[in-house]
Amino acid sequence: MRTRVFVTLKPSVFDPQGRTIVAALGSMGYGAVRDVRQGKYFELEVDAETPQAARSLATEVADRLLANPVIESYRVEVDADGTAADPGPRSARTD
Amino acid sequence: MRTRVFVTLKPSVFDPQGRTIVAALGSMGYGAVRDVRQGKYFELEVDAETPQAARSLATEVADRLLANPVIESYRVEVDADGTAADPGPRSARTD
Amino acid sequence: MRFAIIQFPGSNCDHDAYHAAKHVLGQQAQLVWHKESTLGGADVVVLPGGFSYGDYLRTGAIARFSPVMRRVREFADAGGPVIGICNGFQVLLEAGFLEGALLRNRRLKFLCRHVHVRVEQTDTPFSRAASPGQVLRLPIAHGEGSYHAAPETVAALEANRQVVFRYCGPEGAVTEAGNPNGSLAAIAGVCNRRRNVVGLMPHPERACESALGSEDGRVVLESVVTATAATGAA
Amino acid sequence: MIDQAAIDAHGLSAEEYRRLLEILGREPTVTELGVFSVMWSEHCSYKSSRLHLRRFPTDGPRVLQGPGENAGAVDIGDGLAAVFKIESHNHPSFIEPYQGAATGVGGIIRDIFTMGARPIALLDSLRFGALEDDQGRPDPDTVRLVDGVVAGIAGYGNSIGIPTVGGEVAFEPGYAGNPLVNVFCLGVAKADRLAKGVASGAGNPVYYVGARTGRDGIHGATMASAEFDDRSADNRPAVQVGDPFMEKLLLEACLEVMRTDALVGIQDMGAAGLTCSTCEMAGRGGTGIDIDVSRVPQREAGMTPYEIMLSESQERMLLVVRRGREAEVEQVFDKWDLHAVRIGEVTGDGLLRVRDRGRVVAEIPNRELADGAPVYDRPTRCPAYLDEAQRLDASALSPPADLTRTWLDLLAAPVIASKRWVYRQYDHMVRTNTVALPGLGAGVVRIKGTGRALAMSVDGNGRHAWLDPREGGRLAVAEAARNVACAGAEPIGATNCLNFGNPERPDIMWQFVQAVEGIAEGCRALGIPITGGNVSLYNETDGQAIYPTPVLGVVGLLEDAGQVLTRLFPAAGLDVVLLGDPGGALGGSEYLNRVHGLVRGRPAPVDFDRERALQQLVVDAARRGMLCSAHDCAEGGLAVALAECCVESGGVGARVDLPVSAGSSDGFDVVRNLFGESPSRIVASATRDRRAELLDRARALGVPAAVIGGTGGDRVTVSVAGDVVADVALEAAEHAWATGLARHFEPAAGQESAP
Ligand SMILES: Nc1ncnc2c1ncn2[C@@H]1O[C@H](COP(=O)(O)OP(=O)(O)O)[C@@H](O)[C@H]1O
Ligand SMILES: [Mg+2]
Repeated sequence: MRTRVFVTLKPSVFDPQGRTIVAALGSMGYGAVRDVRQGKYFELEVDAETPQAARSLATEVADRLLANPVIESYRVEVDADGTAADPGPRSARTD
Repeated sequence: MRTRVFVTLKPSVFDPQGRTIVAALGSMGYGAVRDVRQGKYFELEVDAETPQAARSLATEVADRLLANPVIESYRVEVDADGTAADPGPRSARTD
Repeated sequence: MRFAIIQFPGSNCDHDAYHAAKHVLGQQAQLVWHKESTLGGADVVVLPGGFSYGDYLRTGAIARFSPVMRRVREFADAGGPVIGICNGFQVLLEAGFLEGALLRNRRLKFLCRHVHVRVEQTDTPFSRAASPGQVLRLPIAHGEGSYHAAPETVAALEANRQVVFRYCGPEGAVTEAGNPNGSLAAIAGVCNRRRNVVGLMPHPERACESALGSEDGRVVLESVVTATAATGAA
Repeated sequence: MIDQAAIDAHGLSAEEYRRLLEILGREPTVTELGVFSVMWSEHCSYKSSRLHLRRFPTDGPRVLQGPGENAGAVDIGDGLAAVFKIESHNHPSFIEPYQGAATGVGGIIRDIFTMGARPIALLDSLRFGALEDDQGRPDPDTVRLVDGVVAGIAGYGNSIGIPTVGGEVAFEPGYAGNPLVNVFCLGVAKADRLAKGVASGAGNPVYYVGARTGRDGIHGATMASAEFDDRSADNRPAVQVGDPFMEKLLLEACLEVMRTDALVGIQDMGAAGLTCSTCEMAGRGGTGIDIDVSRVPQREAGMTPYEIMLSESQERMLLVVRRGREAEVEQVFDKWDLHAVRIGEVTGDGLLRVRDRGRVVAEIPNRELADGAPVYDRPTRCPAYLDEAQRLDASALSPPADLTRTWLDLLAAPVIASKRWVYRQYDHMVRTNTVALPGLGAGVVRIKGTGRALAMSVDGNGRHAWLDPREGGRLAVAEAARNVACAGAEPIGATNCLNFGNPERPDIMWQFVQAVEGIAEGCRALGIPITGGNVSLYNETDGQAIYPTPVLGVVGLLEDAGQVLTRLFPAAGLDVVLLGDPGGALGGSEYLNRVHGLVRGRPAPVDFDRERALQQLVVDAARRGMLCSAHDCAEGGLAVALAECCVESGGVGARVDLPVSAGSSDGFDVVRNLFGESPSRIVASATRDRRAELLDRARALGVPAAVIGGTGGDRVTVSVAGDVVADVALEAAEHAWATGLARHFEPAAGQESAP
């Protein structure tokens, strides 16, 4: 089953990459892009009976390995089930 | 307006990070994770009148800067406009 | 005394640490493969620099799950001296031996050069032989060495005197110019509360011989020799 | 089923296809057609160059392995061998700068450890289009390419833990659509344990180890030999992603396997992947090889035998193991979490037999496939541009009014300015052997366990080679050897990378032949054997060829690592000594290019008797502790070389006085003194008490030598016959030189402190 994990730097953490991108875009004439935050995106192919099982597996994996809680937060999505339960930007791809 | 850009390696392109993560998960007892592909995830805050405008701006930016068209594809999502119209990953610049 | 140098897949400063411990300091040293289940009676454990698991995902993120890390944990819990250099520091942070995290360098580029660091604390096994405020000229070589921690964590580290090394200028003044990677509070190295586990981004093992341009790193490794000689190994 | 279209698509000429039919005695299968096309591509077969490369001197008392193996090797004493080679990754780096450069590094490293050597140093020789327009504004495309290529080299070399200790970077409009990325790697092996890429002993198992095979770079080998045009966009799927972590495991595991004697032969799968490694190993062994591609670990579903044989996926090795020793070898690879897979065996029938689940899909006589490739003696014609380009009438120009400004401007020229921004991205200290940091001259690494060190330098000058290809070849040899000698090391071996345009064009072929001749002359004259190299042809975009660019990599031996010299004046109060003639030529100089926007004239020729004597003198004087520093005069001439001896020195200036050079009527005498370029010149420093001794030795060797001034103060001052002609504060010189390149990449570069 296909699950997706989004890992983003916590808002309190300075994101030099995002900063650099905004600056670059500014000089390219894209001043309308006010802010950019860069994160990581994982597509996991997991063996699981149910979307719920897939979600909890992906969540465990994200928690233990994919994200570093000191600086990052994560969000898990599963193709088959409803929208991502947790708050934060909703992804239109899930329905 | 909040837009999101997902950048992933084209399916044919080798993803050493993903491979290494799968192997690590295997030895951690998560053999149920069959495959992992790692990509980039950007949250863009853009000034735009309409979701459509935001989308086309983000798309242009993804195409010109965020994605490397030679090896990566990208997908753009906009919060406000409900479903992401475009079907799955699209190859940068080449369509 | 006996140094155990942990070899993770992708470690590439393991032999440098071995050379410094064995041939420069004249101590016993052995390389310990990450799948080992014993540290072979080591008095000191070194987590060397390099790119364990290619630095994929996050530096040190995968290495922390290596079997040998359980033994390192026991060793540290028993008060044994453990030092993590560069990638080794990153592993210690990921594994929770030390507090904080390391982010991409401020300029987003890998940076290899000599820098100056000030010894802030001399009551750790890896700074004991130094004098307080002593300035060391050491090489750095990393892309992700920008130290970060929550403000309260940094405050606690300062309060508990856990910041062991700080980037500075040639005269020891802490300045923007002296901070090569944008580390918070110019932090180059920290220790745990018990003070027996130390991690730092600069490479003391690369600065143990005049032929290599600096001998300032010797004091870091010599500290542990004297320290452990004095207290008797953990 | 093999129609003309298929033959054309595989880049085989009618003549070549006829030969193929002869060899097979039948029509080829598609797989066979693919196999022939990659093996007979320029890239693998050297069909246009082979004839001429025979001119190189390839033997000498120290040579342990000449051209023909994965890399060359020379004896460095103590039973050790230095194994080194240079390789190009030009086209891939243009298509995808980061991955192209990264996989280039990965490829040359595999060549070195394939020989049983532990890689200990890398050098990179880089050429890009103009970095600045005439207003000094950066060119965004060049900036992007440089940024990606440098990051790619760093990304791979740093991760695998091999220090990049030197290199060169040049910028010329001609490289805009076709940058040159040449990477040199050096390793050390036990002289009597060199591994070979040979498959011998019928019945011995053939193992595949490393990354799984994907559809990477299929036709990559042919692509790398096919002239660029707008269709090159279609080559994009040919981009391969490097995995330095996998290669680090391979490196350690292979070296561990080689410590046993269970290994018969080993070769990496580079261009033409499995095809090239199988037929070359069997070719060398005079044997056959029989493999089943269905056993090859695959990354993607449904790969055909054709794809598996032609794939150029990175980080893969082919091994032949002694029968009965399989378990031992498999164990070592398991330890490193690599799984060696047995894909076939060595046979006695001289055939490359490829099966798919048992069914034979290709069966080719190996020898003919490996060595039977056509050898072309392509027609040559002296290029039309040459006469005009070589003509230089200085009297038509006016010399600059303010020579100090010109001096600073040259110090800030990207080709001359500090490459700190580049080499600080490279881990140049890992392995704790680097006894001369990059930026100070040749790269120098000590050999632990011996008192010795190896110095190495890669050099070339496309401008010189364009104006005079033969002299360009000679000059490249002389400069690389001189750079090594300036470190105090005796040059003992060379490798070369020949970057040229389309050899089917007689004028390009002429450049190639001339340059090869020049290199051969130079190496013969200096007694430096060529132990290997790499040829990269078809370097052109839309019919626009690059400058002909021969790049030389020279390795030198220092008996005492403690005696290494750098360019820097170490203290005040020293003599500044010029070894060689004070006058230089304007032809092909950076001055002419930067100040007058001209690439014209003839570069000053090398007198190899003089050059040999000069290098002998420095090496010998260094050994006797007579010198405190030594620096070769290259781009920018004597004045720039002098300033380079002061910058980063921690504040040691210098004041020199030059003799008037023979008056020519064009008013450029002083300019020639300061910025003229010519070979066989070194700026050195020495203590006063060794002065007489040094000058005596110079006289004895017939090398002109003069004390032209002294070190000290915080200015650099040049006078001619007593009149000050250029004078600059050390800080100003340092700033111009330190920021000239970096300012285009990081705004704050100016504030960067010296190492
Ligand atoms: N791409 C590079 N990588 C590493 N070091 C480099 C690179 N380019 C130049 N350098 C270093 O900068 C110094 C100056 O280079 P160069 O101008 O080519 O010297 P030279 O004129 O003596 O050949 C040398 O020490 C060289 O090793
Ligand atoms: Mg040069």
